[in-house]
This record gives sequence, structure tokens and C-alpha cells, in this order.
Amino acid sequence: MIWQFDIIILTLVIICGIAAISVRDLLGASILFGAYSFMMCLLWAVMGAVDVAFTEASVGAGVSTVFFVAAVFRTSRSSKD
Amino acid sequence: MKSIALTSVALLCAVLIYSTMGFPAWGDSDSPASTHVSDYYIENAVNDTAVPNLVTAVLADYRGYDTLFETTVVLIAGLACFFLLRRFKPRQPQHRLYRHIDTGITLIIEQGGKEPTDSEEFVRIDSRWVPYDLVIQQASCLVIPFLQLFALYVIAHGHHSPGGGFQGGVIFGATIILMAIANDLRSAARRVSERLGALMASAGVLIYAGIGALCILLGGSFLDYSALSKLFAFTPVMARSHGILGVEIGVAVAVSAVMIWIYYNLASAGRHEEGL
Amino acid sequence: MEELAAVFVARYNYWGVIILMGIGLYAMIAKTNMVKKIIGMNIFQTAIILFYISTAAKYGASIPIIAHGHGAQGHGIRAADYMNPLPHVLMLTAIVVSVATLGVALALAVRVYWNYDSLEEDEILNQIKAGQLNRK
Amino acid sequence: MTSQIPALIIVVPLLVSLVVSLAAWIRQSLCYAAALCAMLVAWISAILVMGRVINQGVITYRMAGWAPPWGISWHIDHFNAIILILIATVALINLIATRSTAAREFEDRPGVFYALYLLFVTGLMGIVITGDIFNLYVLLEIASLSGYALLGMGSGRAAVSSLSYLFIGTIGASLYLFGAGYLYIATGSLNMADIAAILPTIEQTGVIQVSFILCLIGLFMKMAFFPLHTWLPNAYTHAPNSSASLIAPLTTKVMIYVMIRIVLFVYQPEFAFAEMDIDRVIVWLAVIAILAGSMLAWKQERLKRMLAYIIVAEVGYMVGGFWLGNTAGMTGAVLHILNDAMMTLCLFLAAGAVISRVQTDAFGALQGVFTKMPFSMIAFVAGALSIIGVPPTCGFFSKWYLISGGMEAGHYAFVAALIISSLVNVLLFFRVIEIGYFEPFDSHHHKNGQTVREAPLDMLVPLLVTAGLLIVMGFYANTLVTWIVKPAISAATMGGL
Repeated sequence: MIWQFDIIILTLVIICGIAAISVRDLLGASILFGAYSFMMCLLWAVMGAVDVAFTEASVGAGVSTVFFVAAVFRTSRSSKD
Repeated sequence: MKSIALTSVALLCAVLIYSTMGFPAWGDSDSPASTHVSDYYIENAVNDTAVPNLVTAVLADYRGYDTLFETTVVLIAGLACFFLLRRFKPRQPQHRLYRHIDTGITLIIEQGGKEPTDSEEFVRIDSRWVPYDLVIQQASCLVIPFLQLFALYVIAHGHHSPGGGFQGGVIFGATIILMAIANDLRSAARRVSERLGALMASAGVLIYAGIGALCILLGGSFLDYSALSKLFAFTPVMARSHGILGVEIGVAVAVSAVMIWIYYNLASAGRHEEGL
Repeated sequence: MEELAAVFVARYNYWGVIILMGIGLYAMIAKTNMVKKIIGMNIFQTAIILFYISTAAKYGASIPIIAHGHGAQGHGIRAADYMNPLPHVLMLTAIVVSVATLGVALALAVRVYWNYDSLEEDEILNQIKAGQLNRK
Repeated sequence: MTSQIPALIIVVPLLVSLVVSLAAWIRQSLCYAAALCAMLVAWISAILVMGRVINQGVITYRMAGWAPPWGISWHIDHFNAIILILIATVALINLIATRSTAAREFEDRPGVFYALYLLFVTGLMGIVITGDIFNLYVLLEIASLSGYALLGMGSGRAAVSSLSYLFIGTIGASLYLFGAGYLYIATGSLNMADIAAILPTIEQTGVIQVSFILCLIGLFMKMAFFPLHTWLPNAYTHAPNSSASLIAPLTTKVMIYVMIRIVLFVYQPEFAFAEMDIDRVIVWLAVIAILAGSMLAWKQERLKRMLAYIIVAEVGYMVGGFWLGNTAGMTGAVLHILNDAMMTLCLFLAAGAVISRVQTDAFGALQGVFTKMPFSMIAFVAGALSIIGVPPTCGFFSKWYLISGGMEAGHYAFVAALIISSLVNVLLFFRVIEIGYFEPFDSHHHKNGQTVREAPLDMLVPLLVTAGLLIVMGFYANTLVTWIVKPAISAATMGGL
């Protein structure tokens, strides 16, 4: 566990989180949320939580993103904010 | 509105950040969280359950009751998506699109027209989005078997390496979702139909809860896998290890089926005709 | 200065958690789009998961898989050599709960879209008000 | 083998719900029968467990055979045993009463409805029975997620209301989880009894206080305590009738149970009342909740919506009574959990019966229902009298304890709020009764030509049983208090306070 790595990834996580909620295109927001989840997965891997990181990689970055894309495809893609 | 929200959230954050001053330092191995209960797991899990992966041991045995309900939560999500979204009546008016495979010409069949259902030359396509990319289709055909093999490895090897029923199940479900995205929903549904998915989802949780109930019948507590040693010729420790494997298989079956089921319902908005 | 740096290194992870929680909560309060709110909800939940994982970390410890698990049968295992497995277990459960919540939330959002043809909260409220006026 | 009876309360509904969700794809007709059997078994085992608790004291059930704090254990005392019986009774009565409603509302998916129904009940029972703070969160989500699905299936606004309930409910549950994380970081344990033993020994650094506040706010969101109640009226008004009459009586009451359990058994009274010093604030909030709930109920034009706002006021009764901090107030709060669940069930079932015949619950359409549906309306009046607090019904006794608790604590505003809200309830229900009894039946309002008549027997019998239970619980209120409520409270407070 090296805290210098940890802080870099944590910053990336926060940037991805802010980006995901501020993009107007919902498809883009879904993909940014996928990136957020993947960064989060790296963060947990740095902290030694390999099982949790594995789960987040498959669930958060994988299946959740697909669900978001599917829901956006079936509703509307644009958002007012 | 937005500025009010921003200030109140910022105030809340400030209070919470102030409260972190009372925490033990990050990474401190003498903090209460790292000494009170967890030491027992680290020192005894291998002796108690013969599972070197501590997370698997704690997940499926010491706190197996939590994990049973974790699997049930996934099943509830599947049931809820079906319950809320599924529409059995087909859409009216209906016209279907078929593509001639060799030339790429699209055929529109209005209602009442004869459809080339069993034709070798025509293939049905979705009305809103028409994926027709040979590279994607062939590449996905190539990787899906290996992904499924990897999913089975993750399920079976959860005792020794990161992974287990949940992760393996999600990967397995994702392969079918990949098939549905690369081709179309109907070709995935031909392999894993909605009915099969729903039955597998319930059956997977039933395997888990059934193993737990079997332990009661054999004289132990609920989910006390060591009671299984009476049924099979295992030592109680190995019975726990094998009980964990059985439970992980149940989790994997349930989770993979539910992921597919949720995807079908979300991507087709409940009609199961056209997908993403 | 050194003390300040020590406090920072010992706490910044928790601060990151709280900032992420703030981002999620802000999205849920201030954004009107339902999908944005759902993304905010997920960020909020993952922030709490990060909090638990941070409590499990130990400097100088390895991942919670006992090396040479078989054969040695647990002799001479020192607790300080391995990360705390308990929060990892809890958070596996929490991740699963969050994906289940996500599925149900998206299903409800799709149903909302069927009824109102919109995912913006203010537009839906206007439609509801107009519908009540029509009925009267 | 008898030591395994507590396990049946959870295991049987869980297993049967899985069988039901399998049967939904094989034979839909089996689903109802299976659900009924499961609820009967759960009800009988809850009563057997109550008997054992009264005879032998606290039962501890070790899940998977591991000793706490390493494994998860159940802790069953008088308090959760009686709540278990309450949940099983309400769910059983509602299951029988809403059979035809459910068949109409979910014509092509009753199997999945019954599976979600059983899972919801399993979740609530698991919340009540568990002795582990993280396990409580998981089961909270089980009950909530199945609740969102059941509420969201209605037509029109139901999905929007259910989605906003989901947002608030998820924030509430996550805040609870965050508070539990603060507790974990300070104590290193998740078992309630273990934390209770550790907490007095560690030095106070503010972490425990913050965890207490976070847990409390999370639970307030879940139980619709006044400023955080906005999800409740919409969610219950637009929900399908068969699920509203299950969820409305149980969810808020179980959350109040969780609050009492966490405050008394984890943080303990000395910390929660003496050290935190927020009890006066919460009682004042409860006063506002009672008054606001009653006033908002007055403004409504529909029966179910009015009942939903009455629930908001009733939550104020129970939270306020508990935070008065004396034995009478707590007795009143615990007794009122039992009474209020039964009253709400009775009123929602009666409203469901009316809606099934009149097709709407707007006040304007209720003219003359008393002559057309006399038995349903008798049950409705019994429920109304109990909510108002008229003596032979059970509502009187819990309100009596609450008022005497308020007098004892010297909190006269709370007493005044209780009395004002009772008067408002008189007016509210008199308005309904006036329309239903004195105004003649007007056939112009029922343009679909269907004649309005008494509800079918399978709906009417459970409704009358519920109304009867209200009066029986009134007669046996003293027995209930001496045998069950008093031991429950004194176990927590060690006779202190």
C-alpha cells in the first residue's frame, strides 16, 4: 500500500465523479460513470481489497454501465443539467 | 435551489470532515477495527474452513447469512424489473424489418404480410438500431467461449484466489449480454430464454437456502455446513469447505441469470423483441 | 509542517470519501434528471463502500489470502501481515445491494418515461399539475 | 430440534418465496396456496417463540454455529417477539383479504407478486430478529427493494412516487450504513450486544456522537418522520391497493422498532438521553410532526391520501413518546406500534374494500356507502374510533400512556399536540362518516352502472377480524403491558431512567 499512488487515483476518482454528474449527454454520463467505477476499482486494488476490486470491475464498470446505456437507449439521451 | 443545495452539502461535508479527526490514522494496524474481531478470522479461518482466501471464508461461512440475503437482493432486483417492466402484449401496429444477408437490402413487412421466418437468406433486424458489423460479431464469437471458461474458473477457484460465485456469475452473465449486444436480443434469447433465466435465478438462491435448510435437517444450525459431514464422508472442516463451494455455485447461477434477465427487460423495455 | 503532513496522510482518504458523498448528495438534490439522480445515488453508495475499505487497510500488510494455505494449516499466521478481511466481505454485499438498487431504479425510471415521456423532474411535476387541473 | 424453531420464522418464508417464484413459471395457481402456507407456518412459529421467550427468557440463535461477535447471531427478547407476531399477523390477514384484489391488479403476474410479498415479509422479520448492525442493513434493503417494486406497479403517478421513495430510502439506508461504519471504526465490532459492551469503555472523541446522529437521520428518513416525510403520502396513495395495505401498516412501524432497538440496546439510554441531550429537540420535532400531519390530512380530498397523512402524524406520536425518556412514554410508544399497525391495516383494508366496489376513493363518490356496504363501514368506524382514541378500542390505551408520559416529563406541548390531533381526527373521520352515512346514495356518481354492494366474503371476513382484534387488544391492553411491554423496556433500561 503506497499512499502516493492512492492519492493520485483518489483525485482521478473525484474528477470522474464530478464529470459524470455534470455532462449533459446522458450516454456520456453513463460512460464516465463506468470510468469512475473503474478508477474506484483501482483504488481498492491499491488498498489490498482484491475481491472487492474484482467485483467492482465486473459489476460497477461492466454490468452497471450496460444497464445505464440500456436505460438511456430506452428513454432519452439529453438532459437539461 | 442549486446554490442552497451546494451550501448545505458543503456544510455537511465540513462537519463530517471535522469528525474524522477522531479516527485512528489510515493504515494503522492497531486500530480497533483491525484488532477486535478481524484477528480471529485471519488466525483461524484456515483451520476452521480450509479456505486460504479469507474473504471467501468469511463471506460464505462466518457471515454466510448476510451473503444469503445478498443473493436474495439480486433476485429481488430481477423480480422487480420483470414485475415493473414486462409487457406481454406485442406492440400494435407492428411492422418488422428483415435484411437480405448477401446484399444488405432491408425488407419492411407491414402487418399481415408473409414473413420470411425460416429463410436462410433473410435475417430479422431491429427497427431502431441496426448493428451489422462483421468484425464485432466474429470477434465476440471468438472471445465468448474463453470468457465463459474464465467465469467458471473464477467460480471454482474462489477458495484460493480473488473471485467466487458472485464475480464469476456476473462475468458469465456479461458474456450472454455481450452476445445480445453484438448480434441482437433474439439470438441471445434463443440460447438463454427468459423462462430459463427466471427459473435459474430462483433455483440458484434455492440451492443456497436449500443447503442451509439441509444443515437444519441434519441437526446443525441454519447454514452450519459442518453438519453436512454426517451425510458425506467428510471431516467437519472439509464439509465447511465443500459447503462453501456449493453455496458459491448457487450464487453464481442466480447472479448470472439475474444479470441476463435485468438486461433483457431494460434493453427491450419489457417486450423482449428488440434489444440494444 | 511535518505534523500537518502526517495528519493529511492519515486522514485524506476519509476526506476523499466525504467529498465523494457530497458530490453524490448534491447530484441527488440539485439535478432534475432522473438518470443523473441515479448516478448521484450510486456515487453516494460507492463513497460509503470506499469508507469501509479504508478502515480495512493496514500499512505493510498483504492481501487477505493466506500464502501457502494448505500444508502449513495456519501455523504462525500473524494478523498484522494481512489486511482486515471483514470490511471487504461487508462491502462485497454492499456493492451487490447497490447494483440491485440500480436495476430497480432504472426499471422505475423507464416506467416513468412511459407515463410522462420525460425524465426531467420539473416537467413531470408540471404534467401532474396540468392533469389535476384537467380533472377538475 | 425445538431449538431450531426461531429459524423457521425466516427460513420458511424465504424458501417458499423462492418456490413461488419458480412456480410462477410453471403453475401460477400454486403460488397463492404456497404463500398462505408459508405465512401460516411463520405465524405459528412466531407465537411459539413468544411462548418460549415468556417462559425461558432471551433466546440467542447462532447462525452457522459461530459464536458472536464472529458470526451473526439472533437475539430474541419480548420486544422483538411481539413485533414478529405483529408482522406475521398483519401479513397473513392482508394476504387473505387482498387475494381477489391482487388477482385483478396483477392479472398476468400474480406469482411474482406473491414472491415479492413473501420476500418483503422475510425482510421485515429479519430486520426485527437480527442482532447484527450490518445484517440489519442488508435486510433493510431486502424489505425496501421489494417494497419499491410493489408500490411502483400502480398506474399513473405510482412509478414517480416510488422512484422518489427509492431515492430518499436509499439515502436513508446509506446514512445508516455510514453511521454503522463510524461505530465499526470506533469499536471494531458489528454485533449489537458486543458494541453495547465496548461503547462505555472507549474514550469519547466525537466519532460515536456523529455515528449516532447519522444512524438516527437515516432511520428518520426511512420512517417518514416529519421534515423527511415527503415520500410517504404519494407512495402510499398511488400504490396498488393490495400492496399499500401490506406496506403502510408495517414499514414505518418496523423502522420505529429499529430506532428503539438501536438507541436502547446499542447506544444505551445513558449515552442517548443524558450525554447527547437531543431528546427535547426530537420531542419538539415530534410535536410539529403531529400537528403538521393532522393539518395536512385535513386538506386532503381522497381517503387513502388522508390516511397516509394520518400515518405521518402517528409516527410523531411514537417517536415523541419514545424520546420523552420515561417508562410511561416508552410503554405508550411500544404499545402504539402494535395498535397503530392494526388500526392502519383495518383502515387501509376498508378503503380497499370501498375502492373495489366504488372504483374511487374521492370523498365526493362515497355518498351512501354505509347503506350499501354496512359491514365494511362498521369495520372502518372501528378503525376510526381507535385512531381517535375512544375507550373500548386499543388506540385509547396507548394514547393514555403517551399522555401520562408527557405529563410526567413535563412536556405539555406534546400533550397538547396529542389532544389537538385527536380532535382533528374526530373531525376528519366525522367528515367521511357524514358523507357516507347521511348523504343519500347518488347513482349519478356511479356512471359505470355497476351496482355498489357489500364487499366479497374473502375480503370482508379478514376486515371484520381486524376490527375485532382492535377491540380485543383494547380489552387485553393491561395484560399486554404487564407481560410483554414492561419486560421489554426494563430489559433495556435495567430499571434505570
